[in-house]
Amino acid sequence: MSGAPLLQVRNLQKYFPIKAGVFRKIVDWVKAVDGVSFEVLSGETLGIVGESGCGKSTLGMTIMRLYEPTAGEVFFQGQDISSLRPSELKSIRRNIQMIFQDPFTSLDPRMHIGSIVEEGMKVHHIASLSEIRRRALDLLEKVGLGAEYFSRYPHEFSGGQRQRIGIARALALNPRLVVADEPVSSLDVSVRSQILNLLKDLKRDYQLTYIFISHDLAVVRQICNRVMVMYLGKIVEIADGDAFFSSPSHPYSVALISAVPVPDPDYEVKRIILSGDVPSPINPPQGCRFHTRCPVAQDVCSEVEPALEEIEENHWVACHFPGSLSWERIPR
Amino acid sequence: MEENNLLLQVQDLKVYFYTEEKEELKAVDGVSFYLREGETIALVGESGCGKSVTSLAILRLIDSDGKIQGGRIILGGKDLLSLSEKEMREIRGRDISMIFQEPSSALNPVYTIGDQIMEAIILHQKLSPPQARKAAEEVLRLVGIPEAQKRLDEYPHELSGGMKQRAMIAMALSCRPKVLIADEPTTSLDVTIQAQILELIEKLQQQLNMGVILITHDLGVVAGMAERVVVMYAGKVVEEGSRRDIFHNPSHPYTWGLLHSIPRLDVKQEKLAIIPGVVPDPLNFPSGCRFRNRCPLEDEVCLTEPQWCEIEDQHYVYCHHYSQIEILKTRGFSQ
Amino acid sequence: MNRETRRIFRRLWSNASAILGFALLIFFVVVAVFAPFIAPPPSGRDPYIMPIVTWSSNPLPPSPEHPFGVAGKRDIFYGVVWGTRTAFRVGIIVTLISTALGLLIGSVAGYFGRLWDEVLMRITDIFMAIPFLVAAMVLTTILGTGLDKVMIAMTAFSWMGPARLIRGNILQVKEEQFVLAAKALGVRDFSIILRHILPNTIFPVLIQASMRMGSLVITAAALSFLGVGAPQGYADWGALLNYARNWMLGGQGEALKYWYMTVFPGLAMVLFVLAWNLVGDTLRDAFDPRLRL
Amino acid sequence: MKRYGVFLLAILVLVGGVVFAEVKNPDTYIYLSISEPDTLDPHYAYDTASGEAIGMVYDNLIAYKGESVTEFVPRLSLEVPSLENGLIKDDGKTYVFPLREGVKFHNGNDLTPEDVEYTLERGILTDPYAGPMWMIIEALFDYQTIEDMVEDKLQVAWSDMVNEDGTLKSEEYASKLADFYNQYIDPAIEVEGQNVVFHLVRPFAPFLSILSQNASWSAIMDKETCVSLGLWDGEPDGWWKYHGLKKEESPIYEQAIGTGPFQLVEWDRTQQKLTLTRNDNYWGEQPKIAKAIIWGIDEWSTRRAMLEAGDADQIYTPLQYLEQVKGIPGVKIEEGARITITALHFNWTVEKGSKYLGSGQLDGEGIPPDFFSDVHIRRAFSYAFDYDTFIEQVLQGYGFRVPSVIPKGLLGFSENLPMYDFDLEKAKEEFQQAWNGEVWEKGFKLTLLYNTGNEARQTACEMLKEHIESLNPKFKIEVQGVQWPTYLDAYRQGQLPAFIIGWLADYPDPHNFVFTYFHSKGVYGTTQGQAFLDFARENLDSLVEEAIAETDNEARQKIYEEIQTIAYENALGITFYQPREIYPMRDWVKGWMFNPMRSGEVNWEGVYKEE
Amino acid sequence: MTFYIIRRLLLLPLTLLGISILVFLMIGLLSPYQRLATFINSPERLKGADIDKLVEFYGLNDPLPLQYGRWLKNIFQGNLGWSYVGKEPVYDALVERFPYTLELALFSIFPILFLGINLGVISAVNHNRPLDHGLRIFSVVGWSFPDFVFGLFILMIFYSVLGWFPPGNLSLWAEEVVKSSAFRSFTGMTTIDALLNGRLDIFWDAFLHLIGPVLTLTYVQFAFILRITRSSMLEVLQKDYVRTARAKGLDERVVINKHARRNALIPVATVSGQTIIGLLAGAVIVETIFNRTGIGSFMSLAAQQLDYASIMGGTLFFGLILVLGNLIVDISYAFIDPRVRLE
Repeated sequence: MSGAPLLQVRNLQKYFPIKAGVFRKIVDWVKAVDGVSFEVLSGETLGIVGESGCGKSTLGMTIMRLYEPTAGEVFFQGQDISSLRPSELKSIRRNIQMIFQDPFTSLDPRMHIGSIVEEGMKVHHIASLSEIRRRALDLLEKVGLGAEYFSRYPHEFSGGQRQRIGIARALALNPRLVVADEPVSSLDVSVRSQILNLLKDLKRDYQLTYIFISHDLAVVRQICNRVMVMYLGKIVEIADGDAFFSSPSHPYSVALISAVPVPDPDYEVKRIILSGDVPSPINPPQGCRFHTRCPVAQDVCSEVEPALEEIEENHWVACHFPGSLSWERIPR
Repeated sequence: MEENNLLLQVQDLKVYFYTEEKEELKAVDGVSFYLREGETIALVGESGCGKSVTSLAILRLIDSDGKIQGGRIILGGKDLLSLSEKEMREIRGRDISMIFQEPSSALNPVYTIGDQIMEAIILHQKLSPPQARKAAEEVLRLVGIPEAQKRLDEYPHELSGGMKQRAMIAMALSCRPKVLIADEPTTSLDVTIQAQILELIEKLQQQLNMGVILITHDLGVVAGMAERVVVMYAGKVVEEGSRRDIFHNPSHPYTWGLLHSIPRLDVKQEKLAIIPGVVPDPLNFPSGCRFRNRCPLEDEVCLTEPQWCEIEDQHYVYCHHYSQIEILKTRGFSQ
Repeated sequence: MNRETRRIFRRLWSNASAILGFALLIFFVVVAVFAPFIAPPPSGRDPYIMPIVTWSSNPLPPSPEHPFGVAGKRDIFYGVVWGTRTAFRVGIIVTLISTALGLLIGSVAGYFGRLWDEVLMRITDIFMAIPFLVAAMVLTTILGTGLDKVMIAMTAFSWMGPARLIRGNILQVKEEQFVLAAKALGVRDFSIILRHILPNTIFPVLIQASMRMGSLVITAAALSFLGVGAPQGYADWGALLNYARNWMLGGQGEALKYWYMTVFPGLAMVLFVLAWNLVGDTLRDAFDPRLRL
Repeated sequence: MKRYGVFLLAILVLVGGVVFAEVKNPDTYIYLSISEPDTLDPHYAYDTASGEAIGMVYDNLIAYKGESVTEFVPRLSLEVPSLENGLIKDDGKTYVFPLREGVKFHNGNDLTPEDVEYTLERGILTDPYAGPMWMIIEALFDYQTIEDMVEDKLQVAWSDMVNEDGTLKSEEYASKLADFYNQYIDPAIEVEGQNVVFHLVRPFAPFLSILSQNASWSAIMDKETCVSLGLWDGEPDGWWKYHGLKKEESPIYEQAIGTGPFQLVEWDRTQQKLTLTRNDNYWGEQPKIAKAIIWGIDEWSTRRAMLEAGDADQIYTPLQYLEQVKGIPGVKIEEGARITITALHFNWTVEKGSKYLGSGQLDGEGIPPDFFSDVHIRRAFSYAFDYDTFIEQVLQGYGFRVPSVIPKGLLGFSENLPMYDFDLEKAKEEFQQAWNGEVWEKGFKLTLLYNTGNEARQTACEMLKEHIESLNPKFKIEVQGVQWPTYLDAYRQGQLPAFIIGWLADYPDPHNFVFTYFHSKGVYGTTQGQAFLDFARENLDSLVEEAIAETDNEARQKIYEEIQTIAYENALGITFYQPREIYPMRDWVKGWMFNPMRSGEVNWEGVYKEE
Repeated sequence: MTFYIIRRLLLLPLTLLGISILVFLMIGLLSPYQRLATFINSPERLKGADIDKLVEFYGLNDPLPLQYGRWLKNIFQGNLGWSYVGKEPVYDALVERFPYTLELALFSIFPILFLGINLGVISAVNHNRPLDHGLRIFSVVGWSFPDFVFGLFILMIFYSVLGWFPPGNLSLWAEEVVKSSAFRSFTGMTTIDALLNGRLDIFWDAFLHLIGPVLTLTYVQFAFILRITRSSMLEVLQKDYVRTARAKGLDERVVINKHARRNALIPVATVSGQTIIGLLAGAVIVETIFNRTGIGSFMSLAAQQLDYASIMGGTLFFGLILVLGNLIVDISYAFIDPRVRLE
């Protein structure tokens, strides 16, 4: 891990307006990402986890400037990209790429995979057409698809293969940072591991930095150096992977980890069952947003919003009572 | 096999589909397993392996382009496949119920929760609507839905995903079936909700002493819930055994690969094991052992159909080379 | 040909109504193309004007000389044959232009959204609030007699369907991940519309267009029927039916006396519209069973 | 085809059991027309449908006798004025009408001579634009409109005195206009005891026709009712406020209270249906039917079907559908010829920039604007029309030739006058002489416009085209049917190279036709281009004026023959035909009679139904 | 939802204004003489007419914005102008004719929906079997039939040949009754008024007069509903909840008629609404053929004669119906489909 922050996110917000009434005035906001600050170090893989609706995908899209941020800044290699004009943004796009969740809709069904992979290079005039063609073939080869697939269409491929194409497309521009939004969640078990391994290999070969967005803690554990947990648009915990999984401090993190079924009949865990559902991001609860479902919540939690604090080196938690929820497991 | 507490038996079930080009698609090709009273078994496999088709075949709900081409499904001494459609309708919902993967699409959006639950109660228990309503309310309470009275009059879209799945379960359980088929009941739910639902199914299973067939691709769920595991691959059962047998002593290379390719939460794996290749096209299954082209142990023998072998008590495997499985432990799938 | 295409073709060919539709369409194309040979026009005359064969306005029944009979002093056979070209012309030109117009307006509204969308959709609403037949009738009357006027009038009031369809599709496709992916690659808006959105939304529009072909021909005929359509003597099925209009109830207690006036142009028209409808229906079924009109 | 099989079967079943229909609705006469009245105000009504309705509700002073258009019978007047009985005096400048006594209006009011005076004066003063009152004004004062007369007498234009809303631009005009009334209008129609006396400024031969029963504009209204409804109050002061209102602004637009044989029950404008009942207190002979319905149904097939079913007694039938009504069981066809012609006239000086001239030059791609000022061209066109074939085939024999614009049945008509016959050889010769042979050499191209909706007119154009084009391959005529608005526009702007238009007699006098077509101030005269106007002023105007002022019929006949000879020699127009009409009706209709001047097709007071 | 309705209603005047401007612009393409054709509607009427004076008199020479302003001013005074084809004020003409059109639409929509939906369901359930093909071709043939051809066929068979269903609104005797003071008019729709007056004979007479046009509209229009129902039903039959219903042990009839059909009808509701609105606006030809005095035939006359007050009034009226109709459709949509929330 080389240390220098590649990407800095400062107090990023993304609100979606809710329009209502006679004149379609904005009456409220869906606070999908609500003041998030963190750094991504060059060469690391940062996992962003959370349940659906916690804002993790929105965060990814906003960093990519696929959504316009409501407030806050995003610095890439020290340059603020959150306020760049579209024309200036184009050069940044070469350095930040994205892998999408759904391999079935993320590829244009009317383009053959060769042109899907080549498109970015052509848009940025990276090289001559023949050079682009050669690189595209290389990339496809690299992700495990031979030249014979070059002019086939997406629907002829299985989910795993499509995800490989998506990865090749993202890597075609030789980016520094790749935002992977749930890249394996829709894949079958046996294929999932293939893709995860591929991502790992590519990271090594191309010196990539990943932001890895996932709801699957097991996957995150296997691929990420650091883990960031989000709940209702806020960061509740950031820590190095090992530290996080061995001693999660936020009650929500604990509940998440405890809820993950482990494929081992001997591994028994006392699941911490959270009651109820995630509250609406339109009117998040006062104080600590998790207090409505937190098993260890106290009065203060509903009043004061806890700040993200470093409880040990590189381990940040936003909780009034970090570590107060414990879980048991019987290791095998 | 103790015949007396045998609840449901599936023998050599064959379900074929036919494409518009009249090609035969052998989605389920000779599947056999059984379920004892009060037992939870898991049907495990990747998408396209035939596990969902199997479960639909038990209820005889295969779409018109598919056909049950052979086998027997015995419930309480009767072969369901020989029943008339009318008799079969009696079975559905009353003796065998099913819950589905996607609660938001499995509930009819234009009828209230109450309507949909009462429907089955009125049909099978011959209750009057007010009685049925009471029964429906009760069953909603049973599955832990708060304010059950109010929920009865709500439409599916007014409930959260977890609540919908609970309502779905309530609907399935409203007639106290003997067998509950749960087809990927938690796949579309968040982890914390998933935990709630699994907990609920486990609780109800004990409470009602049902036989549960859990269909899933998530081995974590299997490890936590199932007593016995049936592993399917490409329309065939490749291994069957108790939970321990399967997790600690997987004897089919596919089972082995599957287990080792799952990312695990409890340990950090430097490199995940992988099963190379992709699931074969169901129109084009390999001859002989259907796993052979992805299998590191493949040789000419695999061109012939393997035999069912009981390698331990109640642990069956469908492989020529199960005895060589140890090789995988040393060299994995990478060749 | 990949499997998907093969599948679509096979589906088309295994479908009785599809075969009927395509067969009819091919038949009409053949008739249109070979019209000068099937019904040779008198030299030096506009072939689209049916030549006058008698001075009396009484219809004449089919005879060897006039196989379909004579209506409005003109040979029905000639009119039916050349009317095929008119039908194709009206259908294709109006469909093409209105679809293109609709595509333009719909994609601007759908892709750029906000004020563009609001203004363009309100304008669309206004155009849609006038019933098509009435609007076309008013505009044709204003512009005057002539097939070109009919086509202008129909075009002016039939672009809204495709516009709304394409807008709806764009709104849907805009959120698809492959569009986001293209944005993430730095592809410009214009290219995104052209290379990604339109190719993926054009199909329903084309299917809708093929189905509209039929109804446009009916509308054009209805305009002729109401007396504001093609000029007198123009080879047009609607005009022929308009001749028949006042003879349909027959004479002297013989209700079917003038059957040939209605049957031949009527049959041509019904089959033509039927062909497009069947083809459109089939295309829709084949390409996407979920598509609705 | 199967569909037709089923129909056939159904028909066979029915033919097997034809039932003789009873007289349906024996007391009600149902006539299906294609139009409904434009207005029920007699002074605005200038179309046959309105005239027909007004004629049933109102009485005039006199009426035509039976089928004649020259003999009269008294109506509200006790006698028909004539020189013999001394009621026409002053060399034909004074007409006296002794009014019948004891006549009551439908509302019970008595008819008085003042009603007659009021009625006609109201009409003259109101003189709506595009209304019929010019006839009375012309007859009495020799002006075309009241505004023209006011301007001429007061030397101030009407629009300079009166605003659009009827108020005066200056108060000084109030007395002037009131004086105008007192000085000119009031004395023209006077009441003397029970007599009404008309003073004409000069003899006007057709005056009686203008007043007779079928002239709806001289129907007699009830002064008291009219004034109470808000029509002109009969006072000299402020009469201008009632002038030139829009027709829908007339208070009696939809009302009719007359002395006539029928009373208006309802004018249902939604259904285009006019319902009238017998006036049981009628002073004269009671109509035989109790109820009359005039119903506008535009769709021919519907009309025909209703006649066939006996739901209608008589229907309006364009000639081209003759074959369809011939031989329907229980239906007979009566015939008659109106006083009308259909003719093509040329525009000698087409307005520049007309779209119908092609290139606008004599280069084979068009014609020069003054193309038709060459008599050879006009003659050539006249020779190129196959008159007999047209009448034989297109009109199916229902029509005849007329030498010029004076129809058969009127003074001035003569079969001995020269006529152009269909002769392509002569046409060719004329074309070869035209424009010093240039036309024949270079060819020409022009557009003949006709107003859609009349098939015979259209066929006439097409026939002309066929024959002329057959003479020389360089001759090109495009026949273009346009809708009325476009036609009106081109007509008004003088862009038509030639126009086909018919004229239906307002009153049965040749003046009505000759003036219209040949006088430089005639409705159709003015649209034949400057060159024609010059020609007309030089050769025709004086003759036309002379003819109308002449009281001796033989002398008049001579003058009209002279005019028609000039028209022949100069080929002023092609009169295609004078049509005969067909009137299909149920067999049970009895007492039906045709008068060429009647508005509408039914003689309501005499018709009845009986098997 | 209230906000939604208010918002839509607020847009209504805007739409109407737009319509009027659009129509006025179209009419502006005409020369003053062409526009005069409304007032002098046939060559017969050229007699005695001073054309230029009339142009002046009716203000046809004025600049278009001035004419539009004049028209708009009248509108705000509640005066839609004079209809030269209706020969009465435009407002009266529309109000008197609308019940006839409404009545026809109401009587047509039931068979259209009944046939369309039921045959559509049957077609979908028998997907790609001969019955499905047969029904589809039968319906598409209807859809492909120009309504004037079919209407005249109907008139020929049922009136000319069989003498059963006469054209027009009512028989003479019935009309006399209806127009008499003893007969009270509630809705303007004769069938309904007859029932309210307890006159079954009148109802029957009015009903007989309706059959011809209703048959025509039904055959020509039901295909559209059939097609939508069929494809919607096909889609719904694939849905998980249909499988759920079957898994409950419900009879297949219940599954199709209760669970599948109700959902399949959601898109049908939209097009049904459009069909009704279309019937209200578009019965032009059928009304012409069957001599029914609705606004369709009125508009057709107005259009042909370029009677612009009628055209303007009529299109505004149609616009009003359309906008309100669509609003009602959208609102009822929310009742049919509980998921829909109008905002």
